[in-house]
Amino acid sequence: MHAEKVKHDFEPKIVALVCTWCTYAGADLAGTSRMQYPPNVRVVKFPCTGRIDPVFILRAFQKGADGVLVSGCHPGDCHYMAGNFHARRRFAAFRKLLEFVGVDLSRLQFSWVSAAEGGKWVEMVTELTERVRQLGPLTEFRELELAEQWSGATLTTPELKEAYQAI
Amino acid sequence: MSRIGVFVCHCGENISRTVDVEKVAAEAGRLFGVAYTCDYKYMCSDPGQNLLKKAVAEHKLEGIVVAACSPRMHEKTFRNAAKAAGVNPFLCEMANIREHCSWVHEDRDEATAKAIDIVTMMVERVKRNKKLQPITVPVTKKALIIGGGIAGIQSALDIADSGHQVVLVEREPSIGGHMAQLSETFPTLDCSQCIMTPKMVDVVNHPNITLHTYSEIEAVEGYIGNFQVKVRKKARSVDMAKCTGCGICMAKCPQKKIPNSFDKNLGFRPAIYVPFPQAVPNTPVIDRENCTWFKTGKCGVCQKVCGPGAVDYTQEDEIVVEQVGAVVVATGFQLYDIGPKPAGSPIEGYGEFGYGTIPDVIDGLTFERLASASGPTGGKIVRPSDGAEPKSVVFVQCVGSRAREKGISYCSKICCMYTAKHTMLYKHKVHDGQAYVFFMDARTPGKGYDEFWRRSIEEEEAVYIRGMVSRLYQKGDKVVVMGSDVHIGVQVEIEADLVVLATAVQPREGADTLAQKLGISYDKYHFYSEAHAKLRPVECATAGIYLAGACQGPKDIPDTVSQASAAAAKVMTLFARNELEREPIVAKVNERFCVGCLACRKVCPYGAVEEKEIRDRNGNLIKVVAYVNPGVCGGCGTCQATCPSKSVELDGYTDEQIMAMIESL
Amino acid sequence: MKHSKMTLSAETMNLGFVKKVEQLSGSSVRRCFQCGKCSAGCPMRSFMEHPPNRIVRLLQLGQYERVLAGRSIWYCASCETCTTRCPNKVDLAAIMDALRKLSWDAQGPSKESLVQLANRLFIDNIRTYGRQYEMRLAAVFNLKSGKLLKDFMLGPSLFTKGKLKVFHKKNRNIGEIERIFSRIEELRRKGEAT
Amino acid sequence: MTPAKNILNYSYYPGCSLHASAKEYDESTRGLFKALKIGLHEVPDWLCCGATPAHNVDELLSLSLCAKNLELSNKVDGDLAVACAACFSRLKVTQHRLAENEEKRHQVAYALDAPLALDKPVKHLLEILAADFGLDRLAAAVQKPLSGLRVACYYGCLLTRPPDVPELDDCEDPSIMERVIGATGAETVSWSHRMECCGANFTLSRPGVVLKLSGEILASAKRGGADCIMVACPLCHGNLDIRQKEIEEASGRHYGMPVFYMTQLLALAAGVSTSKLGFGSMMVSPEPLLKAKNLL
Repeated sequence: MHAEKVKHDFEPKIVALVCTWCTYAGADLAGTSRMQYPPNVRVVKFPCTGRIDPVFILRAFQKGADGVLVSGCHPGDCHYMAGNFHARRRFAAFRKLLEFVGVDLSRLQFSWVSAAEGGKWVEMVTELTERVRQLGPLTEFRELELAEQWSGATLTTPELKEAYQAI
Repeated sequence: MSRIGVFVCHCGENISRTVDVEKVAAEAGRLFGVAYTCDYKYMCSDPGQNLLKKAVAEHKLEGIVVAACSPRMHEKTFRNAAKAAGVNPFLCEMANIREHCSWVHEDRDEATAKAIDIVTMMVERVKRNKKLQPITVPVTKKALIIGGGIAGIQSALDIADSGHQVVLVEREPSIGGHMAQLSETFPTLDCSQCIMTPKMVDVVNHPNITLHTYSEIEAVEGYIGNFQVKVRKKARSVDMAKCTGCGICMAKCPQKKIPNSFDKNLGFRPAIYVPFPQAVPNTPVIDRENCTWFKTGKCGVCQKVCGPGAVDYTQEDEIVVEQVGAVVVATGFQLYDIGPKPAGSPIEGYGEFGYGTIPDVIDGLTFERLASASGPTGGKIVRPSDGAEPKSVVFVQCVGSRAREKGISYCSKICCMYTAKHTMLYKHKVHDGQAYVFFMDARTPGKGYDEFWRRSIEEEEAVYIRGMVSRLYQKGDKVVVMGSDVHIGVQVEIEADLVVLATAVQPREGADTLAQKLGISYDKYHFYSEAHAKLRPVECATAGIYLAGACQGPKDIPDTVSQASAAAAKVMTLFARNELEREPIVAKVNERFCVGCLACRKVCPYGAVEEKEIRDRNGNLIKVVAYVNPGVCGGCGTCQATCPSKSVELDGYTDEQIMAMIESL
Repeated sequence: MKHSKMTLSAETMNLGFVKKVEQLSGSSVRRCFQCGKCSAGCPMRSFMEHPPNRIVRLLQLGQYERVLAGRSIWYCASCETCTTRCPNKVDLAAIMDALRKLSWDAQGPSKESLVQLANRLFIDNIRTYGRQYEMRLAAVFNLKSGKLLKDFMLGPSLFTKGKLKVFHKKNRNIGEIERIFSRIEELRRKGEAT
Repeated sequence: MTPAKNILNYSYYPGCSLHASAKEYDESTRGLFKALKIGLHEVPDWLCCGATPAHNVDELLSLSLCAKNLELSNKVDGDLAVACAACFSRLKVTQHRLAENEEKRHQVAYALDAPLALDKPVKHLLEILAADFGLDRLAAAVQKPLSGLRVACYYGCLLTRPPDVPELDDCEDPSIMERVIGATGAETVSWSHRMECCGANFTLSRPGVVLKLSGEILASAKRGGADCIMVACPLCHGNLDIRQKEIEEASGRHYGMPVFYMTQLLALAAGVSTSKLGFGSMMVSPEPLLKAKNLL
């Protein structure tokens, strides 16, 4: 019944940033329907796509993701009424920036998957995984990481601590 | 936080079939901060939950990750278990290794690796979770109803009957709204006044209802459970406490020829007036624009004849402040003005119908007044031009409605039915008359509605002609109707004595201004938007504000009354509690970082963001920052993603938590 | 006529005619809401200038001249499909019968003559012989319609197959037939039947 | 000997066609009933029912003719067996119309100059075979099973319409013909045009109409995989059989599809001699088909 498992040289790492009301539930539906898709995806749940800061996408690329998937409710169906509209606008601008920076945009996928679209979720994950596999690993960003720190995480240097206290 | 317990569930074989659960538990045990791990056949079962509670006690766990099914399935179960074990429920998270892993993958090694990743992410997250407490807000158990038509009256009576206080605000001098203007109602043809006036009287007599007529909403502040509303009571020029409603002022007023807008200007009223004899309250108002006293300073007849001395020319507008916990908006509708296009209006006029220039072309509400027993003609149907009885009446449907290029694309919902009713009323009053109806579709969903419409054709012999009317023009004392019958495919011409246009239903003038005061949203036509078209049809997205009647969309009386009662039920549900408790997933502003750009306010779908002034102890303004009202915040987090200085954070989904998850990969 | 403008008024809508149709057919015309199901299933639709639903529509507006002038009513096959499937129980087949009757009585304002001729001959045959004699019917029809050679090729083979009878036994009830015809005529003269 | 009380007995109204163009229907009916030991006695000097032309232009005449025939049928015992679908429909319609309309009842009584006698049950042959005689007995009477013969049962318009009148079967999805012929072991095909009109009314005046409508029926039967069509109405037969060659010429398609009266097939199965079934009268010869199926 199952197709012969093909072993690949490269297994890409895909990070999916999804909203809890639509896409997360859609992925749940794919599970309850026992659909099959590549195990490369790791899901991070958000209340709403409106919450997704483009920085998360950059961070994911830096931290070893070869592809990023952002998905939420269809426009008009947002649980919070307008969050996904803001997200859509934000990501439209963000794509331009990424393009400018030189990231292959086919590594980043935005889409709308509703709670009823388990099949669409599977299709999308499969497609993106295969696409990124063709592109190969994303190394440029990892090299860029260097010593950069996220402002809210740790205040290691005394200078920073001082600056923080002064605010 | 460094003492985390990881509990891996087999889910029978649902997980363990494809995921090596023991390995997952073992790998999780190696993570920094994990103090305890185990795997169990059914974590959600009673023994499973007890195992969790026991482990918390024995190993002094501070955080919990349950690797099992989707949080949408059992998050509540395990958070309750955590709470029972003495751990803040928001320090308990689920790692979804069933729906997102074991059920969708076949390769055991790959699935196990993925499950370990998922557990790792959740462990990193839980480490950074904060102890959150449910938010509570007090509830003022008093409701404000805006609009005294049938919707507002129904809501007010329902809430008042449940024992809660109600403030009912009406813009006109009397409550009653459009329903008081109607003659008979479809599909039963009972007299509108007869079923309406008892309810109006109930309102004014109800001990729990405070009635403000001739009043408007000035300002609304606050949030669910705690609104402050300023009501402007317009100067009535008559002291309501003294007036007995005897009516002698109206009889003696020398200004008698003011067109009565309640009768669609078919009749006249004096300058001191009640809109109609059954008005509630039965206290007149002085129309200052048309009153001789107010125009010239002379006259004063009403004051002289008033026995109780109730007429008071010096009265001024008064602002009343009401504290309420919930608001029901029931501002109703108005009919589309079909005259030439008003300046600046996005909606085109209907010049081709000559409304306003041909006297015998009227709208549906005017026909209602003609047919009403309490109307200006006592229920006799006559032509406005010469008072003659019309022998042929043409009704034109969808005037304004469903005409996208004229500006309105929606169906007004009530016109098909009231036109069918009009043809019947006409036939009942003018037996030898012939009614014709030009229509596109007959839309009659509703109990007994289609039967009613068919009756108007099959028994009352109305001639329905499918096709729209191109133009109306005057020819002698007739109005020529140029139409077509699309079934036959020929032009149809009728010389009518009277033409009635079923004009579109629109929200009330000023609906947008009121919405801005309330902080609720509306569509491009200014109909108010419900929170969810299917599942939350009476709530606004703004918590604590509810919708009733045609202000939300065109509605007939049964639908309006249903929605009004539903809104009342929602208010009562709210009032059943002294305090509101809600999930603490709300945004908080870091006032130290906030620069007060208020970009967050622009994107907030809930209007939860306010300005907050920060002053030193001497009261000098230091800076303005954003403040998120936790009672209003819906918890979407759009503000956080938008904030340029990263100084607003959504509890439960902080940047720190999410970054940790991403970085753990 | 077909495309000319229709002026509606109490005078131009002949509702008396419509009442007559309703009476003859025993079916309401007003019940029709123009769903078009009759025309959708009508096997003869492609031969008619007014589809069945439009016939009813014209009747609703009392436009009987437009109905009778056309061929449509004569192209109805009486298959009853419309009646069977009408959601409003409008008995269109019966309405068609009534219309043909009224058109027949008005002595043919319709352009369709061949169907009327066939009907006429059929009924004459009954009156004369009590039964139908197909060969005679066909022969006279061809003679009167001027289509002398119609179905010419069929004749010999039908004959050899024994399907055309030339001689007939006289029916003993032929007197009864004539009586029925004349008593119906008498009833109509007295105005007791349409 | 079968006891007398079990013998079925009918009065018989063949209708005009069965004495002329549809004589094979008449012959095979008589042959079949004889084989099944069902009594069939023709109403003496019956009259034309008026058929479609009469009700088309003169309903009163149509009702009167049928009422007269119902009255005449009382001269013979037994329910009235009718072979022709059109006669059957007219007789049943007459019973219905007159039962519900008093005014028309009076008019018809005047025309007949006699009190109305409309009560005799009118039954189509199908009904007699399927209900009165019974499918089990029919199957038991089969001597030459028609297995392997793929039959398209054609109802036409009048066997089941208008609803409520013929009371023969479901008016949109009848199965009585299939059930009856199925008893002989024949295979019935499922096809689309079982109840479409053949255009019978226009066979004289507008044969072009017939060519179109009947052509569609033949095409549908062919699509359904039928070897032959079975009918229960002489008018349908006239169009499908007699005009089949014309249809083939007009449409440029070859059908060569024998059109049987149902009684021909039933009698064949019941072992009636083929010389009494009128196969020779059919325009499309059934011989090649029947031979191929080993039925001749």
